[in-house]
Amino acid sequence: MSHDIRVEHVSKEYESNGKKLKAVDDVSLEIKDAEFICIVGPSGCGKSTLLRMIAGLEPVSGGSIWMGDKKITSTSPEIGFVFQEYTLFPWRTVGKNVEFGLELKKLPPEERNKIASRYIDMVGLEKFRDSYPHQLSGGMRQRTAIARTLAVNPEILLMDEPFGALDAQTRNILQEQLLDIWQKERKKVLFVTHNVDEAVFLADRVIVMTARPGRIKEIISIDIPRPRVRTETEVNKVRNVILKSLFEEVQKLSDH
Amino acid sequence: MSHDIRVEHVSKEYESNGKKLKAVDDVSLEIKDAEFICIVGPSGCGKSTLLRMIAGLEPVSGGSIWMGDKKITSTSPEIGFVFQEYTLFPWRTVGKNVEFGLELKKLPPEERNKIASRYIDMVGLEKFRDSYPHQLSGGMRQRTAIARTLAVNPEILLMDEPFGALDAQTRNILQEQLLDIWQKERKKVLFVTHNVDEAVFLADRVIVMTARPGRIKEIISIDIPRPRVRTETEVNKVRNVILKSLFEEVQKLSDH
Amino acid sequence: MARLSRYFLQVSGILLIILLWELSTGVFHLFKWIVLPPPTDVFMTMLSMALDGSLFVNAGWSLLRVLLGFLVAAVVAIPMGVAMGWLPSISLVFDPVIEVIRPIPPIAWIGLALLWFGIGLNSAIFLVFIGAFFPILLNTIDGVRNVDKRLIEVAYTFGAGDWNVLRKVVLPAASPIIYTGMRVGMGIGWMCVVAAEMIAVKFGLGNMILEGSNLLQTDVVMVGMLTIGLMGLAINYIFQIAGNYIFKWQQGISRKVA
Amino acid sequence: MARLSRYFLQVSGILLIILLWELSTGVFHLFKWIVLPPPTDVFMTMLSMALDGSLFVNAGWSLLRVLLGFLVAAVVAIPMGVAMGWLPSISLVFDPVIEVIRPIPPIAWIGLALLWFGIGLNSAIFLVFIGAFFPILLNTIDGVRNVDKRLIEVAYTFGAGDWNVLRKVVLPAASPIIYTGMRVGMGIGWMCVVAAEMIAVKFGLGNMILEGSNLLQTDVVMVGMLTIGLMGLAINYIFQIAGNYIFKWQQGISRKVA
Amino acid sequence: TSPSPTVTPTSTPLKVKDTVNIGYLITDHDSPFYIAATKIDGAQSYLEKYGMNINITNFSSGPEILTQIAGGKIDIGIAGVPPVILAYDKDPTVRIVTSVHKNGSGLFVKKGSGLAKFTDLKGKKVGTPGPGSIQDILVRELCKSNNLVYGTDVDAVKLPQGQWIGAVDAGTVDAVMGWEPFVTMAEMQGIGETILRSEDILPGHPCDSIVTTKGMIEQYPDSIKAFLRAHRDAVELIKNDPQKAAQIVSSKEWMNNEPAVERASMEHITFLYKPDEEYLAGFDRFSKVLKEELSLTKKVYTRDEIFDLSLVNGI
Ligand SMILES: Nc1ncnc2c1ncn2[C@@H]1O[C@H](COP(=O)(O)OP(=O)(O)OP(=O)(O)O)[C@@H](O)[C@H]1O
Ligand SMILES: Nc1ncnc2c1ncn2[C@@H]1O[C@H](COP(=O)(O)OP(=O)(O)OP(=O)(O)O)[C@@H](O)[C@H]1O
Ligand SMILES: [Mg+2]
Ligand SMILES: [Mg+2]
Repeated sequence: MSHDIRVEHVSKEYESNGKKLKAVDDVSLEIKDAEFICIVGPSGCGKSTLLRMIAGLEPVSGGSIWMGDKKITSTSPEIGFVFQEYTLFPWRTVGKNVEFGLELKKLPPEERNKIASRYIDMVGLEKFRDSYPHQLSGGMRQRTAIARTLAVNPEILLMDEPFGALDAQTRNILQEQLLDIWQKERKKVLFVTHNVDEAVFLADRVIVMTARPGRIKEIISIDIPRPRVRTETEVNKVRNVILKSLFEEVQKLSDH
Repeated sequence: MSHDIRVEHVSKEYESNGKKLKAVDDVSLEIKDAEFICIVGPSGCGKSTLLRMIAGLEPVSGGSIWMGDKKITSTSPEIGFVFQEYTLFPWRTVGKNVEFGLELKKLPPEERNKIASRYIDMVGLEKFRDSYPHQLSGGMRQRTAIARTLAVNPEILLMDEPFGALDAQTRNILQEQLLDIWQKERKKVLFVTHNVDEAVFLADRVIVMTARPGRIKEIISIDIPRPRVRTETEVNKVRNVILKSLFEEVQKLSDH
Repeated sequence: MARLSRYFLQVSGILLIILLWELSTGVFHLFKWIVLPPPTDVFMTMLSMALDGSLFVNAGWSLLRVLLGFLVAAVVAIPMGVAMGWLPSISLVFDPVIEVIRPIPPIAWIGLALLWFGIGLNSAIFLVFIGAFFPILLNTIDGVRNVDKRLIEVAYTFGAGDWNVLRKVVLPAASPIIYTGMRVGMGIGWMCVVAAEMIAVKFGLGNMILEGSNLLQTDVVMVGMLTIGLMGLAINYIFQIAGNYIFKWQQGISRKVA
Repeated sequence: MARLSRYFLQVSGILLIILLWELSTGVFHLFKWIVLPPPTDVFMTMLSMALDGSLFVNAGWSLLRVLLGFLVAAVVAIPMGVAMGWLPSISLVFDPVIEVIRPIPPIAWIGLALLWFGIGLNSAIFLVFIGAFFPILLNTIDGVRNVDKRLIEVAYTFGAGDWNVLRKVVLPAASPIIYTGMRVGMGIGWMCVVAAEMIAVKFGLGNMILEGSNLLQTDVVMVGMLTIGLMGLAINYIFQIAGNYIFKWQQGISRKVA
Repeated sequence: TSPSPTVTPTSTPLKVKDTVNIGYLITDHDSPFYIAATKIDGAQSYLEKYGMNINITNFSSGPEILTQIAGGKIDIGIAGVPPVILAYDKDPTVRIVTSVHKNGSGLFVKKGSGLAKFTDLKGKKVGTPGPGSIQDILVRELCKSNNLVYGTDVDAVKLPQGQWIGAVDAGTVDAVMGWEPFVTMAEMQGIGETILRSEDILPGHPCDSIVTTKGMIEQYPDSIKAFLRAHRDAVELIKNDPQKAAQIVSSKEWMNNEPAVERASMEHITFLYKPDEEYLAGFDRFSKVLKEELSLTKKVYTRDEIFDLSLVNGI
């Protein structure tokens, strides 16, 4: 089944107050099955915009995006999205949140229940199934959001700085759990982060984007076997390569 | 002038819902003139509580805290505090925020103006003197908060994760600016952070605290001359030492 | 001990007022009975009206009228508010009409209400409706418009259509604000029913006050006011308790109870 | 083009209603004049009352009464609210009293207001006071209680005493919420002045409605209602504009203008 | 505001209040007061002539005026006899100092409704100003004399005067027992049809009176006297020049309606500046009804308790 995602010469222009603003410029990219790709880039370079276009939340201005041989023009449960902010439905318990996408698929209650259980177990929240989001810590909320997205069995997981609002310790723990889940489910993942350490810890390939308008500056493959140790020399080497590349772009921004 | 800060066998117990909770246990510590000390420790270990006691915002349960030969029992402009969250007064412009402490000291307007100008220049916000906080970025807000605290010329600067809410790039820039200011003003600084990189980049000494109840686990002196380069091997070595020490404590937490 | 003094403080205000009232009327006769009867008289009247049942009959009528008017207001205002909040063009058409009608106090409608709906139940219901309608409508519009855009996007990423987004995201997300509008609307409706009952209606607390006032029975007037106050308090309390239960998923509201 | 159709939508609602009204009265005579006079008659009456100045005299009196009552309410409620918000023990004493008195609709006070304050200005002011007092009081208490604790701590770290914290932190921080209370209070006060003027008062829009209604001049009644509506709109608008200016440091409010 | 020389010269200083507060209703029952307060043909009003400086307030019901008199905010009021009795029951300082008129109410139905006599109203709704009012008592009397049960056979509904004609027209009530000039107005507007006038029910029943307090009488007898003199002159004018009287009453300042309506309406009102025996007997009757039938008072009050005619007898 060739459900690879192909982004072909995609660009995006916003217009606000009559002024045009090029957010993304001629980005091409391919994501293969079970591949974990991270995107890093200076703030405002169009990372979120790119993800939103792939999700079908935002139309492209040029180019096209494909899933297998189907062009992506609107949102669909095939493409899962995990946002940075806490986006659980506050009036639904953990269990009901995870069932949300399944309800839309009109699955019968027992089946919804079964599938939800599986993913709630996977993210380790069995005991909190009947808790409301406001009763959870930040990390638990993001785990619920991930379970909710996984439950509809999407082809790809788009993650926009999903751990950005968490503290360092929680963040490390969630990174490990995400890798665990990814290895079990073999999903494609496209993961945006500000944190180079995070990218190095997670990705098969790291895409560095240029300052606005966002173009792909460099793609760095990381062959270090997992589990990676954050303090290892080899990890640090890759980290420094990416940091340097990124630093150049941030410099550009402040030169402006 | 011996205005060193001495924390002597300080402990703190909270009582909530009838249950006692020991937050800080027998902490002793000395901060000398122009010393930059960072505190790291697992979440909830009592770092903020310690700072609040030194600031006089919270009474100690045991032990005592001294500034020179004066016991600290209440807040005073001698002890400056910079909080993690944005704590500017939203109804005051940058200029008026920086003048706040000076108004309380009943300085005449011209003098307030002169002193405020000096610190606003120092944090590079000349052009934003008449802006309201909501018109500033997160980084600019924290710079204003620092200027506001420096303006009353305190003996010591207590900083509780002052850059915790900023993104990585802004954070790096502010760290450098803080060091700059510190070198000019030669203040004592006690700086709490979650971010080990930050601690290594900034501190003369790094204090690692144990999981709750917070005790001092280890004090690591860093003699690397400034400006330090984040990717340097020696920096990385210290970083790894601290990370390891911290990791043990976080482990303890999850074992509970 | 601290607890006891807390209770003491809580009743001290009310006791003090009753004491001053009794002293200035029953004891020192600073006011004529007709201007301010002593509290003992008011309580005795209240007791006798409770015993002969007339207080409950009147209170029951007021309650019935307010509930009916409130129900009509909610049934009209909520769907209208959802439509106006969700579809900007509908909002454009109705906004100016609402802006002009809204500030007219419900009391000013009494004359027309009588002409249009006659005496009795219908005009009282209309008045309550007018009073309760706008808070419910405006809060519904507000609630629907301010639903977190990200939650709506989340639903879209799961392939939800507009109808499901409305039903499963917008309505639940807006519900606490709509509920607040209903609570405010109920309060205003309660105010309006009193006004309506002062004109051309038999029974009801407003009528009781008016007749008391026509017959120069100031004690009856004060019993009426007191009953209205206590019932208003009770209604608000019920709304709050129910709201805390229904919206227990909402941190903000459930915190307020404590 | 999009702009034009926007304007068109905005007036279409009002035009439609006026058209239906004119058709059902002036053209098809579905209603008796006394029940619903045609809009043309209402507008002519309005014009003639504006030209002979009587409309402005009445509106002026209503405005004067509402402003005085509102002022008294603000002057009493704000300091009281600050004290209650800041000192829990004061709040404990007064809370129960307020809880019982608050739900009594201002209209229910009319009888006693007349007895206590006599006819004319004073009792109208009292009624406006009763109406405006509670929203201002409750918002002040709320505003003071919910001042961001961290801002207060910041002030303490600069060595501020309680008085300075109150003056330089609590009051400015609470001011937008107090202002909202004042806006709401003004709206309710406007409602009360109409009720007050319906009883034993010379001049004023409420009196104009009452007299129109007593003399079966439905057109005058509707002119009165319309004027009240438009003036209420204007007052609210002025409050909003002024608030946006005064609280331009507040992101929330200034956003709402756009 | 020095007293005018027409007042009896006396060596003792006059007991006059600087400004006398007057409460009245919007009905031509109060015609004598309207006339006394009007500058006729640009000259002084009668009240001015007798040296009175007044401040007037209109109310929408008699009890409101009585409440204000008892509360001391109104010095002299014009109100129906029953509310005065009710007020006296709570506050025995109120006093009637003279009469204003007899009769002046009527029962009207919608024109063409086919309702012709009171018994046709069985099972129907009748609007009145409210329990305890003269009009309410009239309906009770009618029920009694027609063997109908008040409240069951005939449903009496409280209705403010502004709604009377509209309510009959719209059919929200079948009839209204109200005061003039609304009975006549309903007729002349082609909406109503009068089936009974109060003089046909309780002939010569008292209606409005001039009310003040014992304190006023003792403190400012000369103010009351001045008011009574002006009242007397106004009643004389109504008798002598009804055309002129109707014109004043229908002016914009007072009833704001057609002089023809007032001319017709005032025909049904018997004004008298001093109560006669019929008026006083009617008072005794109302006092009895209020206690014995309606249980609204503690006892049956006598005319000697409530009336103080010493001043009107002395003018
Ligand atoms: N709806 C919009 N209308 C106009 N401009 C937009 C819109 N959304 C984003 N932009 C602009 O497009 C550019 C790219 O934004 P985007 O959010 O994709 O950046 P990003 O790389 O995700 O940044 P960050 O790291 O801060 O999240 C920015 O300059 C932003 O201001
Ligand atoms: N006012 C209080 N009442 C009761 N317990 C408190 C109070 N303040 C803090 N605590 C508890 O004291 C402990 C230490 O809290 P503190 O905020 O000092 O930790 P911290 O090290 O600053 O944590 P973090 O890194 O998350 O900021 C925590 O368990 C906390 O729950
Ligand atoms: Mg982004
Ligand atoms: Mg902390």
